[in-house]
Amino acid sequence: MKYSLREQISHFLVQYAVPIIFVLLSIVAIPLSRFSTEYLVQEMVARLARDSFLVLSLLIPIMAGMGLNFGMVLGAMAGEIGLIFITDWNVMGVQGMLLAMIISTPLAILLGWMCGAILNKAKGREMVTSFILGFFMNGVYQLVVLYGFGNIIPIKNPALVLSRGFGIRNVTNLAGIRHCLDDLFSFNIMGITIPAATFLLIGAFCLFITWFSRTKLGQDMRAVGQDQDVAGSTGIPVERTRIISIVISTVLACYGQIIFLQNIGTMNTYNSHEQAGMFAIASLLVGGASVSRATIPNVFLGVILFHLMFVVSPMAGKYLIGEAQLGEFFRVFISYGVIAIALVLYSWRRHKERERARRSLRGAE
Amino acid sequence: MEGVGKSYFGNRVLANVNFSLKKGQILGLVGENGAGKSTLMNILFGMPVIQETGGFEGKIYIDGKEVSFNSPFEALEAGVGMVHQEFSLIPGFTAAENIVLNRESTTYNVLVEAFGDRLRTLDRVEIRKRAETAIDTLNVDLHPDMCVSEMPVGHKQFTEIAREIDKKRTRLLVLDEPTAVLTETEAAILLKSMKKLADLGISIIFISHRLQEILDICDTIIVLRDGEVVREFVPEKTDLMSIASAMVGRSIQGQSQRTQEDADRTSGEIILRVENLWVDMPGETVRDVNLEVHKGEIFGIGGLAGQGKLGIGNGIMGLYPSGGTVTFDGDVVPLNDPMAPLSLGIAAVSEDRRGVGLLLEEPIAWNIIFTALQVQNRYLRSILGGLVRIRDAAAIRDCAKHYIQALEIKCVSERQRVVELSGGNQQKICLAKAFALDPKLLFVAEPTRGIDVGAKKVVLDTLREYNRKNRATVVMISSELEELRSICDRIAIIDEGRVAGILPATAPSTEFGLLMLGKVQKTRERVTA
Amino acid sequence: MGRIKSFIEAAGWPRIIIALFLLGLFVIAPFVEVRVDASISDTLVRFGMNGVMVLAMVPMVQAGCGLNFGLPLGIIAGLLGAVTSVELELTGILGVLAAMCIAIPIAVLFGWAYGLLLNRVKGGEMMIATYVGFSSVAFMCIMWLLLPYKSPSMVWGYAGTGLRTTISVDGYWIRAISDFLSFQYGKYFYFPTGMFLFFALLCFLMWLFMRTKIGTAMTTVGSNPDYARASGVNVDRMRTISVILSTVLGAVGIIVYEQSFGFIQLYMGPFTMAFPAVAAILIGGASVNKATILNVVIGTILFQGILTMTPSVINSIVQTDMSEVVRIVVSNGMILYALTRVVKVKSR
Amino acid sequence: MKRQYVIDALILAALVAFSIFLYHSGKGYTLIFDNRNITLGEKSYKAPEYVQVTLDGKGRPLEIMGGDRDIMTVMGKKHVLKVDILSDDEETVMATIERPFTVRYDGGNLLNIPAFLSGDADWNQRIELDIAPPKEEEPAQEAIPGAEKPK
Repeated sequence: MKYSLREQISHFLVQYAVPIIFVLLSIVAIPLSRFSTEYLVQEMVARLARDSFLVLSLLIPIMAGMGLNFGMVLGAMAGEIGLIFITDWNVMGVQGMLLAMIISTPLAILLGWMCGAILNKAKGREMVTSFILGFFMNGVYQLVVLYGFGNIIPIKNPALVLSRGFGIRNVTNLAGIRHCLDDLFSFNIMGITIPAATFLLIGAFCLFITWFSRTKLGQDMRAVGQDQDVAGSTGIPVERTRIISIVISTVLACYGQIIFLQNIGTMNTYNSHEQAGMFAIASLLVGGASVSRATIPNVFLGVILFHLMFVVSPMAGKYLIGEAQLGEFFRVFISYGVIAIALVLYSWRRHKERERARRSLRGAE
Repeated sequence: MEGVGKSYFGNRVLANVNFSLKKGQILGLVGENGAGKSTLMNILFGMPVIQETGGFEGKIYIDGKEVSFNSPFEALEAGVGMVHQEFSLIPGFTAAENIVLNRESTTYNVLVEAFGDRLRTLDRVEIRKRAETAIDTLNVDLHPDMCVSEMPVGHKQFTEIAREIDKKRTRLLVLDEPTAVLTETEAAILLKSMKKLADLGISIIFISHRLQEILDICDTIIVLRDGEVVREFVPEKTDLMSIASAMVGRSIQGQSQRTQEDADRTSGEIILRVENLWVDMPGETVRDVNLEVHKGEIFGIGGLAGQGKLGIGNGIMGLYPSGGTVTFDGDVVPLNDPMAPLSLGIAAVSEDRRGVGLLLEEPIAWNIIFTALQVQNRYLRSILGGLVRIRDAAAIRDCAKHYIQALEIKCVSERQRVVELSGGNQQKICLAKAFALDPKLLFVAEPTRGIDVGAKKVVLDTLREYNRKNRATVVMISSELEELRSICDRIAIIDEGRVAGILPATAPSTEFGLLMLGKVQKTRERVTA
Repeated sequence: MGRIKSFIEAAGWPRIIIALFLLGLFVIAPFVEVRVDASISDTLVRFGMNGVMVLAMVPMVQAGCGLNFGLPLGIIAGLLGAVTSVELELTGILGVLAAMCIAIPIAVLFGWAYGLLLNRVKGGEMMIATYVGFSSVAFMCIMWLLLPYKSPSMVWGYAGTGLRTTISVDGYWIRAISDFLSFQYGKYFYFPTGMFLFFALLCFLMWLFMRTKIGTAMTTVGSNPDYARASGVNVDRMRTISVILSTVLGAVGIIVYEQSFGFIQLYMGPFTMAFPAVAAILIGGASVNKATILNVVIGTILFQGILTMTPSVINSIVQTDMSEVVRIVVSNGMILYALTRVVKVKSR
Repeated sequence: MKRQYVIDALILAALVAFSIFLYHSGKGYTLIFDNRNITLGEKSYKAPEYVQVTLDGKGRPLEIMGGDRDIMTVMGKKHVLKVDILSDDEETVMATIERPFTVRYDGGNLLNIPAFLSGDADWNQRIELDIAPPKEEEPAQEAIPGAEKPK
């Protein structure tokens, strides 16, 4: 089917409304913030390395039609538990990071399986359920980390434990693995440090996703994502496929969180994971993805645009109105607003499509 | 391969159906809605609904071996393929991807060793090749890389059939009304492909309402009526008329229930006039309907499923987008506003009992009075000195009790939730809801669908009695012609969204049959012209 | 045995466990030197504070719009009313009434717009409501900084502009409703009669409303929108009314909460306030599409009871503050339970 | 199917082995180089005036005066220690001793340079580290105000 240029442009504008708004906002805000270009580029490179993996972990459930996986915080929690252990054992460097990944994988698989099973019970409202599940598991995580660690699960390193003798401190210092991956091999271009190892890992993962979508399992997931009943009637195990997609997402989110935290170097024991989910989802949506369709370019575009806004807005607010806090609130508003708008657009579009589908049933004449 | 033989003995919905089909032959299966075609096919295809409702009687043989499928997958294994009326396609996939869905060609990669076969890589080239082969077999013009969501409906149908062909085992193919959604040219292509398939040795069971098609391509034709095989034809030795009469023609004594009193009835002035009505109801499109209903009569609307008879009632009641002119008792009825016909005194009993007709989770009383409360502000009482009006619980209870008694609704109390009742009793509640409005005109759609024989009689008697006692006009819409003929004064037959003709109920059933199959006449006209 | 079983099935395991847990807490309390009378008084006060906000869930649930995670929208309207009332230096019952009078029109406006939005996204209400709530709170953070309020008791001292995070209503209308006919029994037991009367009044009005023609239509819309439409009900209008009602109750609810609590919490204060209200009504026996006033009363007592008792009792036993964790697990666990219950999917 | 299980088990085993390797090679140890006079059993060793300590031939060497000590964190147990004894003017290397060694204790290891130079087996001793709990520093990441768990 051929579309006129006009239609194509309007289609493009609708499809990429969110990224376009962000680009425009950035164009206004960057000069206001008075940041140097080098600083911003360096920040963006660092943040791209830090956040991309987390955002990528969201792609597979979208493929399987389960929407934005707010349950990725479960994976982040698993990763943090792994990090607590290696910090306690004082395993350092890349070895420490890999070890943290390995020991948190079974936990992530378990949590992912649970999450998938619960979401299968709440078909049609996966997102709100996984969202609440994230909060719920946060409670369980607190129970384990704040009361279990040092009590039931032995922790030797006193630097980790609260002064009362059990429970992990609010802030866990990850000095041992700080930047271990980023600095594995990195180089400078025009004064900008590029953490090549991290980018290699992210690149490998992108290849994995592309390859995965060409496997039988990937094909099944896309089928399940588009029409569960049809997929089921041809013999694809729908529920199992959905669970697998969530498990993969959870495990990847777990790795993503470990990569994220090795860059940060300190871990906000009880908050890091919640922000991980929220930032990742907002980034993906800013990149032009929707609840039902997301691609790898969406991820990178989204991370850059979202974080650009994030870095720039407080300073822009400060110089514009003399109130840094204003910019800070503005970016909070943006983060939530983007998710809200994306969800509204998605529901609305689905509504429209349903109507159109109905009309197409009208018969041949 | 020896002849595919199948015999099968059932009762109630299907009784003692026997037929056999040889390799490479096409069997035409015709019958009215509810004649048992779907049930028969469900049994053949091992649909779970058959097992859940207690299995079936009789035996099925394929290649001389007795088979009994517990699930559609077993049927597929045995080489029985089925193309349903509703498409089973993934919209975002291409034709090729849909054709090989869940039977994709894959190649080995090393990760399979660790994670199992689901991680095998898709072999796109091979998939395309298979799709092309299947499409070539069908001999249709269908591009394998075309996305299903962008296909015209005919191509979707071809994709479905191509999928069945691609299953190497398929030896018996069931096509359930494949031509209903196709244009003339597409249908012609499909028929040609079917012939070709038959030549390749695949047996086909072809279900259709377009009798000309059946006559054109089938080797044998079986007519089902009320769950029994009434006639078996060979196309060369028959014509449309005899098939049509076999389909609808219950023997003449079907009218014996009509009494002398019925014959003497005179109808009053016109109460409802429908002009150029169109209704956009999915699956039941009304294109251009003109009707006049007289005061005090029972007016029947019949026709095959999907021809638009249900759309008329729903359109006038404002439930689907519609246009045209509807005049009721001298007033023009505004369309697309459900409140308007209700406040003019038109009520309706919906064919979608559980979806539209009832509040399943609410008590009986509430179901009965709600519409009257909303439309006519009844069952309300003033409190706080007339400031607010709230529900009058006592009046509601009395009203509900009255109808429970009058319509013999079997229930524990008027507070029982409707979901707990049987289909027949639920239907009575729908009627009570309409009666509570005291309508001057009542639309009743498919009042006896899905309820048992005893309840059917009660429902029909109630309608008749209501018509006689209250001098209310009733428009009854039903797929069951005999039912219409037993209670209505005049019957309109709808075909392709238009009125094919209006006959008195006493007209012979073959005439109704011909009207229902009006499409056939047109086809023949075209052929002769 | 059969009756017990059917009772458990009707009430659902989580509710039974929560009720037994609360009962257990009250039984243990005296043994660990927690004063029962003080606890009961606390529970009652918190019940009164939160009741109205829980009641705000009822209309939307009944109209089939799901749980109102967008409650912060109503709360913001209430906050605007409260702040304006303080700005006008109104005190006592007059101050509270003024706050409500200002808040209600704002809430109606918000609710109307919010309702229009929700009508366009049928089926995805809950998630969107959550994020609409979140982003409106974030947006108001900007507004609290910019709005031209001047009262020295509310703005930041050093800058002279921008509202403070927490504003005390002491000296304006602290406990203006609560103290109406309230009484003190002994040292520890305080009974906020006024707040209860007010809550009871609202409950009665809600009860009444649900029995009017509109209320009946609303319930029907929630129960089966197609049936309602076929009976001449304007489905979208009913949904909008329910959202407006819910938002208005949210606004009134937060004012009741503040006058008892003594502080107006701005900025991120209302951010998560929807969750306890949602959890409370679910604990009270409501489902995602059915809720009664009885659910509200029972749920609020149970939930607030647990929130009051866990810190005091559990802390005395294990010498650790576990109330936070218990709260998170109980409230979110309850919401999760309700979401995974099988609800019939209505054909559209 | 059976084959897959075997392979899965093998992969699992490989992962476990790899973890053990990671644990050993990545575990961090605190080494305290102690350039002081020491008496071990019968023998006494005298600290040189000035030494340069290089571990595994990497990084900037530690320069330790007599009677002083310095601290270093290393990963893994096996290392090569190179000690250059420098002249007073801190320029001429008077002697170089290079020897592989294995870290003996978890936590703190007190490494006595004079004993090492003389080849005494007891040069690596255990030491209790007095690690002060770190200050509760603010994490470097941006926090969204109020993005905490629901109340």
